Amino acid sequence: MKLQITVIPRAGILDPQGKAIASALGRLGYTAVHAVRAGKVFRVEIDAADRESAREAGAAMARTLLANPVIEDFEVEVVD
Amino acid sequence: MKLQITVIPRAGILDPQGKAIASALGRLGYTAVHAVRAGKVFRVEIDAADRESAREAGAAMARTLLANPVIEDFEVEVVD
Amino acid sequence: MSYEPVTATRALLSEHKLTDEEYRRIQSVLGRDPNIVELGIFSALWSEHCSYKTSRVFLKEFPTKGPRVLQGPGENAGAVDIGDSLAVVFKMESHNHPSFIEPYQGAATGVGGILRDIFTMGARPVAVLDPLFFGPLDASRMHSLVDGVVRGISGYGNCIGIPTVGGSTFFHPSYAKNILVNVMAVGVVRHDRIFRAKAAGPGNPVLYVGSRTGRDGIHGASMASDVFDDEKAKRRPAVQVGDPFVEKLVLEGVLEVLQGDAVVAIQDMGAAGLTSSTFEMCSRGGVGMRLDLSKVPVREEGITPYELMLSESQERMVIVAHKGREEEVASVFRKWGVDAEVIGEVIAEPRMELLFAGEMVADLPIAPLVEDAPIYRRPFVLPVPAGEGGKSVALDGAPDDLTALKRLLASPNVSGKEWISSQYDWSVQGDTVVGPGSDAAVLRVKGTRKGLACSVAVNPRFVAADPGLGAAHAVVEAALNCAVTGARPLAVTDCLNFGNPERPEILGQFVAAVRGITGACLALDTPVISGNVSLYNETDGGSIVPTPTIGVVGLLEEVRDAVPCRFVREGDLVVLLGETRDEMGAGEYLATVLGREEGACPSLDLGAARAVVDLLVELASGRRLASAHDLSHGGLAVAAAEACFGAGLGVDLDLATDLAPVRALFSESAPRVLASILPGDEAAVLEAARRRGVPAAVVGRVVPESVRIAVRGRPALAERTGVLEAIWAGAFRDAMEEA
Amino acid sequence: MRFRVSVVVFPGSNCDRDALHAAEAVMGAEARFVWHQERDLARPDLVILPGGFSYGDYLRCGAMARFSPVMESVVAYAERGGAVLGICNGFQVLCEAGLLPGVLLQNAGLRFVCREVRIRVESTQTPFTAAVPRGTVLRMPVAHGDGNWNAAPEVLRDLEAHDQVVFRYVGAGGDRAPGATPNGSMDDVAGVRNRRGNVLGLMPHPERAAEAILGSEDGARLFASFVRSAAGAAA
Ligand SMILES: Nc1ncnc2c1ncn2[C@@H]1O[C@H](COP(=O)(O)OP(=O)(O)O)[C@@H](O)[C@H]1O
Ligand SMILES: [Mg+2]
Repeated sequence: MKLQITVIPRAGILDPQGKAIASALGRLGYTAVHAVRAGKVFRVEIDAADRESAREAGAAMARTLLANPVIEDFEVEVVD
Repeated sequence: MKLQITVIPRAGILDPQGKAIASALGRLGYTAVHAVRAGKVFRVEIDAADRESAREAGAAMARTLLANPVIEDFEVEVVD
Repeated sequence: MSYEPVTATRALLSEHKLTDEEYRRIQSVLGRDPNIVELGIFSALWSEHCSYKTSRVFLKEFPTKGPRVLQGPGENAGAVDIGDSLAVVFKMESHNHPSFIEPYQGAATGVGGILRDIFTMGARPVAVLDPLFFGPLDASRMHSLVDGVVRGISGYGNCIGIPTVGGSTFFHPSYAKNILVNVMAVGVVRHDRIFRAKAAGPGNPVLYVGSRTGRDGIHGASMASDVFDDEKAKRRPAVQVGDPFVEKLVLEGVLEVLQGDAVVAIQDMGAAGLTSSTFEMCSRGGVGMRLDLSKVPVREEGITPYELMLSESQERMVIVAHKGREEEVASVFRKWGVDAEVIGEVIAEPRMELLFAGEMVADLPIAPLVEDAPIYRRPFVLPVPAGEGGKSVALDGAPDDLTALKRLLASPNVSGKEWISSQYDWSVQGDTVVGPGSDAAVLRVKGTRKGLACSVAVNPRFVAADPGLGAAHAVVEAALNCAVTGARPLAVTDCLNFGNPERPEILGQFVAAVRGITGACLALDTPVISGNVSLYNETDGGSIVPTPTIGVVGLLEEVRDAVPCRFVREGDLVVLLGETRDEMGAGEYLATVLGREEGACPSLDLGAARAVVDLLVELASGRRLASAHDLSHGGLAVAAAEACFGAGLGVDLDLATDLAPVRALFSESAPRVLASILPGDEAAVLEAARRRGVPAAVVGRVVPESVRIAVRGRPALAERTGVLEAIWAGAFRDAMEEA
Repeated sequence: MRFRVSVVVFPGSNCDRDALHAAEAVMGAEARFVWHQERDLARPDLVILPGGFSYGDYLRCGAMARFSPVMESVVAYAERGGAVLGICNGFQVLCEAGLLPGVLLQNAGLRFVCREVRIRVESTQTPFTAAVPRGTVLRMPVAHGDGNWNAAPEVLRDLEAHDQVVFRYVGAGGDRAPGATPNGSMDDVAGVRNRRGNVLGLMPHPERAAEAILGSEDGARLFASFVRSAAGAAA
C-alpha cells in the first residue's frame, strides 16, 4: 500500500522557507500569491492488512519520527 | 484559493533522504515499510478566478521555481 | 538474446561516440564484432575523458619527478613527502558539464568524486578548494547556476565534514554557456599507508563497496568528451545525485579497512563507473578479472549488464582483497552501514570476463582498452600571442584613479567572496589556521609543527592572450600565493579546461599551455603530481577561454610562523618586491574600467619568480615578514587596499617610478609582492632581496584608517579604508542577494 | 585524577575527532569514542555529542540520531545528573531528544553559515561556565544550516526565569546587535541548559577555538571551567 504523509509547519510557527518562496514568487510576477507554507512529504510503501491499519502505521511514524510535534502538523493519506 | 504543490524526486533518481528515512523506520521497528521517497510540499494561498486557473498558476510556479525539472516531478492539487 | 554481435550502424556508433576507424580497430582487437555490452565498454574507455587520447602525448612533457614525490600522475592522486613519515596527497578535477545541467548535483558530485580519489590512496582528506568560472551574472540562468553550484559544494563538503578552505571565482562571457566547476582536494597519509589501485593475485576476491547501482549518468564519460549543445541539454541524461552521508560512511570504512593489511588494491568508481575502475586496476597490475554482474547491488529492478558497467552512480568503490580476508573487509563496511559484496575474482590472464545470470556477457582483453587505447596526434596550430611585441596599450577615457580603484574593488572578479566562502564549512576538523580570504589557506598538520598552504590560481585573460605565458603565470601565482605565507611550494596539480581539441587552434592553445606549465614547474622545482583534462568545453560553436587551473600545496616547517596576507600593525614599513612595468594588457583594469580585452599578457621571468619564492620562504623562516600579499588582478592599488581590510588599518605609499601613475597603480606585472615589516628590519630585508636579485624598495608605511597612494610624491588617490572595504565586501553579495 | 570524556559517534558525525582532540589536548582528559550502537558510555565524567550531520541530517537535524541505542544511555546518564555537552548537531540531537528545550530551525537566511561569532555568557549555572564570569564575550566559529533556535514564548520566559539561557550572540562591542546573530535565533539565543545545569547545548564550536594556532582560545575556557568544576565537585 502507498501512504502519503505530509508534514507542515504549524500555524504561527516561523517558516522562513515559505516566506522566502512567497516573496520570490512575488518577484517572478505571481502577485496573486499571498502566502506559502513549505513542508515535507513522504511517500511510503508499506505492507498492511487494510487501509485503516496502513493509515495508523503512517500516523505512528509521523508522530515518532517524521514530524516534530513541537512545530509541525501532519496528515496521512492512503494513496493506493 | 489554496493549492498544494507536491515535489518528488523522479523515479529512478537516487533519493538519499528517502533512503535514510526508510532505514531509520526499519530500525524503529516499522519493518513493513519497503521504500520511502521524500519530497517537498508547498501550500500556496492564491487569488484566482477559478480552480482551473489556480491550478495552472500552480503548475507554472512549480515549473519555474518550486521543482527542479531535471530531477523532480510535481503535482498540483486545488485544496479549496 | 541481446548479447549477439551488434550491427554497427551509423546511429549506434555515433551514440557511442566511436568513429568508423575506431570501430574497425575494435573489430581487429577482438577478431569479431563486439556485443552491445562490449561496445559500451569500448566507448567509455576510449572516450577522451577516460583515455586522454588527444592530450596524452602532450602531458608526457610535464616534469613529474622530484626527491619528495612519492607518487606522480597515474594513480588516483599524487603524493609528496612532507617529513615526519607523512605525505600530502592531492589532485584537482573538473565537473563542468554536469554542473551546467544540474548545478547543485553536478557540483556536489564533483566534490564527492575528488574526495574519493584522495581517500582511496589511504589519505584522510583535510581540505577542498573550488576554482569556479562563470559567465556574467546577468547571463541567462547564471544567477541560479552560481547559487546552485555554491549550494552543491556546500551541501556535500559540509556534510562529509571536509573543510572547503579556498578557491577562486572568475567571471567571463566565454563561460556563459559552459561554466567550469573545478575541485581540488588535499589529504594527509602516513608513507607506509599509501594505497594504490593495482590489482594483483589471481584468485583474490573483488569486492564492490558503497551505494547501490542505479541508472545514473549512463554515458557521463562520453558526454564529457563531447561538445555541448542546447539540444543535448534538453535530452537530460539521468543526473547523478550525490549522497554525502553515504560517502562519509564509505570514507570512514575505507580508512579503517586500510589500517589493516587485508586489502591488495582499491579504486573508486568515477567516470564510466565499474568499467574504468576494474579495467584500470587490471591494467596497472597486468592481470584480469572475472566478475559476476548479477552480484552487483542494485537500486532498482531490471538493470542490464550494459547499464551496470556504465552507470555513474556515486559513492562506490572496488576493492581487491587478499584471498580469505573478504569477510574481514566486508564486516568493516557493514559496521559503517555500507554494502560490500564479493562480485568476482582476479584472474591471471589479462582479460575481463563478465557474467550475468550465468551467461558470459563480455570477454575482453585489458591492454587494448586501457594502455593501448587509441592515441591521436591531432594537428594543432600554436597560438600567436596577442599584443604586438608587448606594445603599451592606450588608456583613452580613463577615469580618475580613485574611481577606477573603486570600480575594480566592486568588480565580480576582484570583490570579496565571503558570500560564497561563508556557505562552506571551512573550520571543521579544527585544523584551519588560515581560512578563505587569503592568498592561500593554511592548515596545521596535527601531531607535527608543520603546516600546509593550499592555493589555486589561473588568470584566464592572460591565458587567452598568450596560452603559454598565461599558463606559466598561473603556476607562478599559485606558488606565490603559498610562498607569501612562508610555505615552500611542493608540487602542482592541474585541471586543464579547454575547448574542442579537434580544432587545431584550440589544440594549439592546449599544447602551448602544457609547455608553459612545464617551464614554470621546472623553474620553481614543483613537479606536476596529478591532474585532469577537460576538453570540449564549447557550446553552440563558442569555446571557453583556455583555462588551465593550477593548484599548489606548500609546506610550512613551523605553522605558528605562517605569515598573514594583511597588514597587522600601524607603523610597519611596506616593501614592494618585484618590478613594475607598463603591463596593462589583458588586465583587470582594461576589462573592468575601460571595457576592453586586448593587449599582451604581462611578461614573466621564471628565474625572477623562483627568486621571489625563495626570498619569501627565507624571510618568513627568519620571521622578518609581518605580512605579505602577492599582486594579481588589479595590480598594486587593489593589493594595497586589500591588505588594509579587516583590521581598520590604512597605508601610505609613495611609488618611485617612471611610469604614469595609472600604470604604476594598476599594471599587472608579476611576480610582485607587497609585504610589511617591522621598522628596523629594512636593511636586512633589502639585503636579502639584493642577494637574490629581487628588486625591492620600501614604498611606505602602515597607517591608521586610510589608503593613500602617491606617485613620485604626487598624490594619486586617497580614501578611507572603510569606504573601500564596504565596496569590496558588498559588491558580490549584493549582486547575488538582490535578484 | 584524569577526566574521562566519551564522545558519541553517530553515522555522519564529523566533529567527533575534533571533540576528541579538544578533550585530550585541551582538557588533558582520557577521551574515547562511543559508537552509536553501544549502550555502555564507559563511565564518563562528560559525554560530548559532537557536531556533524548525523544520518545526513536528512529529515530534521538530530531527528534520526535521537533513536540510536546510545541515546537511551545518554538520557539515563543525564537524568542521573551526568554532564552532557551538545555542540551544533549535538545540540540539535539534545533538543530532538527532549533533553533541552526548543527546536533548531533552518537559518533565517536559508543558507549554511560558517563564520566567526561572538557569544556572551548569560548564565554561570553550568559547569561549563561556572568559571567564566557572566558577561564574558567569547569568540568562536559557527558552521550550520539549522541553528535558528526557537521556542514558544512561554517556554522562553520560563527559561529566562530559571537562568537557562547560557549564551547569546552579541556584536563586536559585546552587546546584542543587529547582524550579530547568524541564524535568526529567537532572542539571539546561542546556547541553553537544562534546569539542573548538567546538560548544555550550543550552536557555536568551542572545540574549533580552543588553541592559539586556530585564532582563538576562548572555547578552551568552557573546557577549563568544566575541569575546574568537576575537580571541585570531586574534592
Ligand atoms: N569559490 C570560492 N570558494 C572559496 N573561497 C573562494 C572562492 N573564490 C574566492 N575565494 C577566496 O577569496 C580569496 C581571494 O581569491 P582570489 O582573488 O582568487 O585570490 P588571490 O588574491 O590569490 O588572487 C581567496 O582566499 C580565495 O580562497
Ligand atoms: Mg594572491
